[in-house]
Amino acid sequence: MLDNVWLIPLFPLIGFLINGFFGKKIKNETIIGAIGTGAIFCSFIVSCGILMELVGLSPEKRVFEKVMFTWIQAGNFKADMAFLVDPLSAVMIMVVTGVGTLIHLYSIGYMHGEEGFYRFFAYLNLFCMSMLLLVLGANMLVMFIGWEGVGLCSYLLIGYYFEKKSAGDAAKKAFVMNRVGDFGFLIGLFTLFWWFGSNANIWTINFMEIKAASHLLPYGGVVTIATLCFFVGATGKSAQIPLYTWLPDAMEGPTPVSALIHAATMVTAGVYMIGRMSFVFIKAPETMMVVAVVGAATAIFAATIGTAQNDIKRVLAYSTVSQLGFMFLAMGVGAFTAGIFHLMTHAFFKACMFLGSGSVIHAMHHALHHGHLHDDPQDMRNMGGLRKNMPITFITFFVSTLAIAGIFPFSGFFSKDEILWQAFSNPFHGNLNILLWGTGAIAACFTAFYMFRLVFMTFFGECRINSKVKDHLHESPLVITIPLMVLGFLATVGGFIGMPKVMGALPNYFEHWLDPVFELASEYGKTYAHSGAHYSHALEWGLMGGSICIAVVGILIAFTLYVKNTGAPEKFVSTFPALHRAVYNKWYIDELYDFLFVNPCKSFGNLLWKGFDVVIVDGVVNGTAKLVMGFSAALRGLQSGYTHNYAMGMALGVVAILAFYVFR
Amino acid sequence: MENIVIPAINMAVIAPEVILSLFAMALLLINVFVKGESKAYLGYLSIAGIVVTLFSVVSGWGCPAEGFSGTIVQDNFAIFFKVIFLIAAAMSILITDRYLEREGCNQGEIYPLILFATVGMMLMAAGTDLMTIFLGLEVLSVSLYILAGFNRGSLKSNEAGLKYFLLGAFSTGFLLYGMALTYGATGTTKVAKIAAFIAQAGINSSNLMLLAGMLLMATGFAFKVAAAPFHMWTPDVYEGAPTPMTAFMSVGPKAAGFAAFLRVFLVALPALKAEWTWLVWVLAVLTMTIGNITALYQQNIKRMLAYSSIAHAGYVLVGFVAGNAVGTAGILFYMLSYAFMNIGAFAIIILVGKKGEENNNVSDYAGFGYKHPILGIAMCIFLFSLAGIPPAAGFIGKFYLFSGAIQAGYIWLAVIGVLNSAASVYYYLRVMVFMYFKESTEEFGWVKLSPAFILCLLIAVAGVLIPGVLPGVFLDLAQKALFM
Amino acid sequence: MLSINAYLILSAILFAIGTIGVLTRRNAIVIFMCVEMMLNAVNLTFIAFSKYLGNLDGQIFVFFVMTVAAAEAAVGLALMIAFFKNRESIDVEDMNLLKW
Amino acid sequence: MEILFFGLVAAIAIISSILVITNKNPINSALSLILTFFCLATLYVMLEAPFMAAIQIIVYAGAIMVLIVFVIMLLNIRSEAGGRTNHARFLGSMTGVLLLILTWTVIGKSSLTGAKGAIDSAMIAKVGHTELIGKSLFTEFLLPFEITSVLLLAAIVGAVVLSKKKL
Amino acid sequence: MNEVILSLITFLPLAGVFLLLFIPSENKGLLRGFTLAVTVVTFLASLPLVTGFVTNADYQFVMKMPWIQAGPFKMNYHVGIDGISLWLVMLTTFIMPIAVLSTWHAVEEKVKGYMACLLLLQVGMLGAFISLDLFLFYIFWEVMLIPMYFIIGIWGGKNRIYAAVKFFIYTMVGSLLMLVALIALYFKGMATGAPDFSLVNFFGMNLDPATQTWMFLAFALAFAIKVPMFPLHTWLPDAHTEAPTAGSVILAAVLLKMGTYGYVRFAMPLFPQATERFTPLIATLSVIGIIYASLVAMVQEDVKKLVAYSSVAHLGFVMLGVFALNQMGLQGGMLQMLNHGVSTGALFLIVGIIYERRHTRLITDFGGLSKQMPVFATIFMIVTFSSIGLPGTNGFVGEFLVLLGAFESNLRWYAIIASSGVILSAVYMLWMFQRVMFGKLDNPKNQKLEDLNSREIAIMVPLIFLIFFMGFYPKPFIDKMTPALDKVITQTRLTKPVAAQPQMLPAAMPHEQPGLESPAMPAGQPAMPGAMPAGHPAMPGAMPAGHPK
Repeated sequence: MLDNVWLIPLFPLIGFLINGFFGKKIKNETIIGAIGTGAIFCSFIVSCGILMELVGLSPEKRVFEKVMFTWIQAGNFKADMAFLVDPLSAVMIMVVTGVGTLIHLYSIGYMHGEEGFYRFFAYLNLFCMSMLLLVLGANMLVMFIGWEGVGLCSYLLIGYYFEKKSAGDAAKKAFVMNRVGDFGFLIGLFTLFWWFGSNANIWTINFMEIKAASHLLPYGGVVTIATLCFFVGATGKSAQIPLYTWLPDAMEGPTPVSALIHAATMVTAGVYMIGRMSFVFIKAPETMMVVAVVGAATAIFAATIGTAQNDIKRVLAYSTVSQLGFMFLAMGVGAFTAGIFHLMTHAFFKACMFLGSGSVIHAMHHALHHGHLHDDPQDMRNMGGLRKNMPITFITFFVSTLAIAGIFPFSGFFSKDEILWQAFSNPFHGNLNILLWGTGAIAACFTAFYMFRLVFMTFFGECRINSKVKDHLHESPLVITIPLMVLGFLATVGGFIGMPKVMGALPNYFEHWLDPVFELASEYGKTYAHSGAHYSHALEWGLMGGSICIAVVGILIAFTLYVKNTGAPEKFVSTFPALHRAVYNKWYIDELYDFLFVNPCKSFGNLLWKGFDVVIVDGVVNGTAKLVMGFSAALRGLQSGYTHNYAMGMALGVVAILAFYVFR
Repeated sequence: MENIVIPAINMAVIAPEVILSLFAMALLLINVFVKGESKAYLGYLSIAGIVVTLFSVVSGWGCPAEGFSGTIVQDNFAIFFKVIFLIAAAMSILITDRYLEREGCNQGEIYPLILFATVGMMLMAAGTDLMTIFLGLEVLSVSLYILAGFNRGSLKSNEAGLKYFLLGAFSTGFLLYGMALTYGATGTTKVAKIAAFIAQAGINSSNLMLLAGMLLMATGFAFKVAAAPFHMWTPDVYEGAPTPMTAFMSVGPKAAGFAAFLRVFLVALPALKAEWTWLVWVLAVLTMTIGNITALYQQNIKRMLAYSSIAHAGYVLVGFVAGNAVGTAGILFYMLSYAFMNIGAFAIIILVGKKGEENNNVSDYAGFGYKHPILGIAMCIFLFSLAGIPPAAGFIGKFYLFSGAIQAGYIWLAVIGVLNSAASVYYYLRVMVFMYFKESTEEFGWVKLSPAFILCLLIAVAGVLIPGVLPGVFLDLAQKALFM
Repeated sequence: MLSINAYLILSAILFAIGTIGVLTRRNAIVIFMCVEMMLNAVNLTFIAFSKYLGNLDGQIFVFFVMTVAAAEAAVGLALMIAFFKNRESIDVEDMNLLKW
Repeated sequence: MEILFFGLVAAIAIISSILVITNKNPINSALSLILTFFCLATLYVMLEAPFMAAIQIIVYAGAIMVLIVFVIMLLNIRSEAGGRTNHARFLGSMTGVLLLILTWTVIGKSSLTGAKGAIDSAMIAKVGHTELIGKSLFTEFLLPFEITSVLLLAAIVGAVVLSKKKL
Repeated sequence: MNEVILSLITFLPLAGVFLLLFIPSENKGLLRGFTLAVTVVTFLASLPLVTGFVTNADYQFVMKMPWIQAGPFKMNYHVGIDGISLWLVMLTTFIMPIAVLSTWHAVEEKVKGYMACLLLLQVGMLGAFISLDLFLFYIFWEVMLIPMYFIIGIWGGKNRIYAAVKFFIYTMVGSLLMLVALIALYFKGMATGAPDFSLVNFFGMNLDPATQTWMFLAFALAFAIKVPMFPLHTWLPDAHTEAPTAGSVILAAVLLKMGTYGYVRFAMPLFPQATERFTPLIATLSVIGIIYASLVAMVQEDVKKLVAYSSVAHLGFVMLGVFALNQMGLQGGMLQMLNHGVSTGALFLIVGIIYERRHTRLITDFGGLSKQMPVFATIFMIVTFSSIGLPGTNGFVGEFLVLLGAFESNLRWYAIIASSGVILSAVYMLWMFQRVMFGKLDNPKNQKLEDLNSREIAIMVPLIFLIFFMGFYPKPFIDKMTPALDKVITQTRLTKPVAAQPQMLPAAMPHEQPGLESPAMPAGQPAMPGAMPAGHPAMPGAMPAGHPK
């Protein structure tokens, strides 16, 4: 089975090709949907087989590389088209194909009747292929194909409703910001490649080879530079400060896209990449610190914005950014397993929530359409009380919300708590630990608050929509609700595979599974870890309880403000208008970027074009021509037609020549 | 009283000149005695004469001989130039007849005059005595004055002839003065003896009289080849003269001027090379630059080609500066190819013209390339060759000239030369811009091809393309024609 | 004994005067006369040299120069007549149809 | 004595040549030029070139100048109206003066170096100038002499072409 | 047989031109068909080059015949290809049928002349690529100009005359100076025993630095204009904008490669020391070019101009890679040349396609075309992403290798700055794409646009195929060119004055040990910056004046 790993990306590719080339002719949505879903489902089956086979091997042997062909070979540089299967990528392919399958299925229902149905499925398949390439890539360059490939698909899917200007803008923004990240990725790659080559004469970009040679890497120095560059790549892809602004805008895409790409898979690529190269990152303490700080900062920053958004998907988007921040926090504190764990659970519950919101929007849209109203179907202020109309959606959404809020025993609790605990107890960042933990904890509180705000605004209270259309709000069809239920279930129980040791009820399967991957990293980490300070179990229990409390506090605030005392938010807004405006407008970061980068680039471009190119360069060229023409006119003037002048010229010529030779 | 002992007369040496002169005289007689409106037969007869002369010239190739007490010589150098003159004369004659008919000055004397001019040029090329050269030059000049003013009904032609005459006579004064001083400094007028005397007496550049003689001769020759600042007559005369004669003048006399210039300076005055090299350097730069730059502004195509011919003289002077085998061979080759391309271009100009108004403005060529595609292509070939763009002969010629300069170490001169070439492209392209890139505004009057024209154009095209693509044999001949 | 330089300088003076004449006069015939004067100045140089050097080449040259002068006179005057017929003038300032 | 005579002739020559270029009337110019030619002929005699002096008179004064005067009469050319601008005159004169200075310097600074020939006064006196010229002309310089025939023919043809009645 | 293939494919189009003259001008279909047939046959005839090419550094399919033998000059008709020119020849023969097809209906007037010009152009381009004789190369190099001049000038847009003349004179100035250097080189070579003008004679001549410097500058100028490098690029937007589609395609796909090819084939291996000396300058200009052109492209209002500026940026990458002077960089540069040929060629075709329909190229005149022209949109998008350099498309491989190569060489910082061009390219291309293809289809003129017809699809398909093929499997391309490029590298690095070093070192820098390592380094490994000063030749002033007066 392992040998057939190449099938995994192949199926979606086939699906893409069929739908892409013939989708328009097929027309039948069921067939198109079946092809798309079937393709990814086949991948899922293969992935399961691979996972099984991997489980059957002893932990040290769980690394397998499949070389397809040499892709680029130039000088010392060699990149094979090769796939790497190890526990980490196994987790990822499971997540990608699993969640992917569900979302494909969901899309059949959700995208029903859309004009570009086939196109959508083609893109979705293409995305899955790219994502699978990303996670399976055995070297940085294959990963980079996937890395940019998912960016492309994200571009295509965000711009799916290309007739909307905002969609086009968002798509472009997403791609460009990703590109900024890719720039970092490339430089990081170059640096690493160069360092190994010139210092150790190891010319490679293959992960396993780098891993084998990683003991040669120094701590800090060039590794810091390389890893920071990689991290820039990660911030681009995973929407971290400062490159996060594209993700909320990306909600212009259809909701399944948001679920798959902008929640479950693509945006976690940065986290995965750090995990993949943990043995390099750990050698750069400064980078680790930066990762942790950026992660924590993003977590709280995005959370604050999330509190003031009214668009249901936007809230989820900021929540995603925030949760990704958690993951990076985990990576930054050396808790790679926890980071990946959160990645997985987040995939479950966030996908579930996005799909749930999609279900809501679908219903709202339907209802509004019926009533010929032009209200925004995504605006939560129009919703309310939907739990009665859409029970399945509500339940799945609710459990997912509990999971993200970190309520025991939902999956999010385990992963998030692990992260917070690691942030507190990690041996790397000295005094920063408390700050990291504190930030994470507050962010968790905010998370609980705004998520429940969302739930309360959407599903509780009275329906604020026009009563005429209220009756048209229906639960979505099965094809939509089945994925919701599966994901809801996973969001509920998914955490048990990674139960903390202190609880001891179950072994931490997840950690054991990933241990071989991060073994080396933790080994390197030890060499510069501060005091092996051991924290008591009691403290761990205490913090665990504390984080639940924090979550509950957040929920309670939300409950108070949006269920009990619904007038309070307005009051709050009127008390602190500036703050609200700032938060509502996302702290004006987009405007800041426009001011700092976009507009200067444009005006500089204009200046260069109309100033430099046209005036100076062409000016010199045309000026030379003009000058010569001027000379021409002047010389022509000598040619007066008068014989005297000609004779004079000759005589003067003679005189000059003679004079030069006679008097020199 | 002693008897006059007539020295050995080697008639073979002057056979071409004699033949051509005889033909010219015969034509004069025929012209008087045979009446007829069309004088084309005279043209054909003179072509016949030229062909015969050509054979006579070519037969001397490779057998150097001296005649008339060293006043004239038959060497490959002279022969090569004579071939150029004959080609130029023949091609000009081919395009003369129709033109004269159109302009209404169809007088048969023009053909003998062209032949006389050709004789003069041949004497310039072959003369090894300053007197022979001077007289050859005068035969040429006197004929040319008349040819320039030949269309006596046309004020422009009168003016051209008169201007040419006055300025030519003026420059003759300087040339003569130079010859006189040279004679004074060396005691002889024979180029070989001058060189021998300078070498034997150890005269060097500190001898001001010789130096001044050299400089004044240089100005005289510079006038003939239209080098700046002695070029100013050229545009006016070329513009005013009957077009076929312009074609002839721009090629033959220029080549003859160079032939004499080269012979006097390279054979008689090599000792002063260090001196005249810099003079010629400056002349070359001035000539190229002034010619090209002024040409940029021209609207009248004849005038433009006149300036261009000044520029071409400049390029040739570059080869002169080099003074080495490559450069000199370059001059020979270049003059040969220049004959084809320039006369070819003028032939087209004649075709485009009408009586009275000759349609000589560049803008009159709008759409010409479409109305007459074949002529258009031919014109393009000539212009590209003039601009020095491969694979035309003009390119090879320039290549050789500049190579000579580079070989001799005059890199800057070569650089100035190529930059000039680049500038020149502009005005040649301008004609093509009108020919192809603009729509025609009016009809072209008089494109009536006669067999003579076709022949001339064919020769010109072949003469541009064959040496352009396969220059080897021509260059080889040019190399063999050097007297060093 | 009179130095040859005297002759040479006289001829230089005449040559210069001839040049000045060419440069300053407007009448084509006068200009031509001035050119003739220049040629004569050169002739004087030739003959002076010839005498000094003791060979006759210079004098032969003068002989030819005279011939040339004659030929030029014939042609030149013919040209002037032709021009005059059309333009009613032989003033060189009137020869300005061809320029630039 | 000789110097004095030379000085006199030279002075006349210079004055008459200046008159050539200053006289407004072309006829006067022509007459002055003839005077100059005579002076030159005198000098030729002084330089032991009597034959040259003779043809100077015959060809120049006799033929060429007559032709010129004839043409002047024919064309009925009046005096130059106004003449050139002072500016141009000045420039032209200065150029001529510069030229003179230069040639003078050249002559003054250089010693004559040319190869001496065998013909001295004695030989001229013995053989006769004309004979010497003739010999030279028909032996050594036969070819140039023949060329003059072509030259003159061309000139004649040219003159005829340009001025014959029927076009 | 092998010897004549190159001559065959080069002069086949010329024969085509002669036959074309006998086809009546009115029969446009036949004219087009015939030209297409000629180009296709040429392409087919060139296929044996790939199959018969043996992967080594030698010149292959060589044919050498005496041509001009006069005086000191011996020029031969000496043609042959190696891994460098092989692909450029193939690119040329491949692009030509596409170019012919691209203006099938766009050019309705003077079809005969147009087709003749295209074929002549092909002769010039192929000739320049296959020439192994410097003189022959120069001839073809110049010959190329003529048909292109007419193509732009006759069948071009509104401002065509200006563009054509500018194109011609710009190029002419550079190439004439190159001619001077070329001649000088020949004489230098003759002094050291070069028997003829063949290129191989002039490698490793050990010219003195001053001579090298000015010769290199002359060559570099000619090539830089052709490339075009900043700041000599201004002719390109004009020429591109005004040229008809086929002209733009050929200009972008092949003609610009002449410049970069010239560097690789001539300027660098001939003048190694000068190359080393000017590498920083050229790298700087390349990087400026990348950023500059990208910024300028961003604000263009005319699609074609935008693409033209993007060309400048792309070629900046090529130049950077080439001057990285290591395997990766050179291979990347070469590959990027091919990529640029394919993808920018395709972009110009695309622009041509919409121009043909709408007769405007202003971005603001479009918008929302995706809806009306989905096939077009797809193809456009693929090409756009190829141009951006998305992994999986050809653009990526080249760009990546270029940057990697530059990064591994002394040009590290240049590579880093250049990498930001990757971002900018995404910005301007996507912005353009968005404005043209996305949004509402609100311009009524656009609402009746027809999607691609089969001819247009037929011309795009091979390009799209190549985009992906070269993106996923560039190996055959790279493999075939590698030995030749290695040779270039050794030639260019050969003349570090190793002999001079021991004498200079003790006095100049007695303790600078790293300097000694540079010659000992394995080939392909970049010399460290620290190693430079020792190996660097003395400045020209210190050398005996080799400059002729």
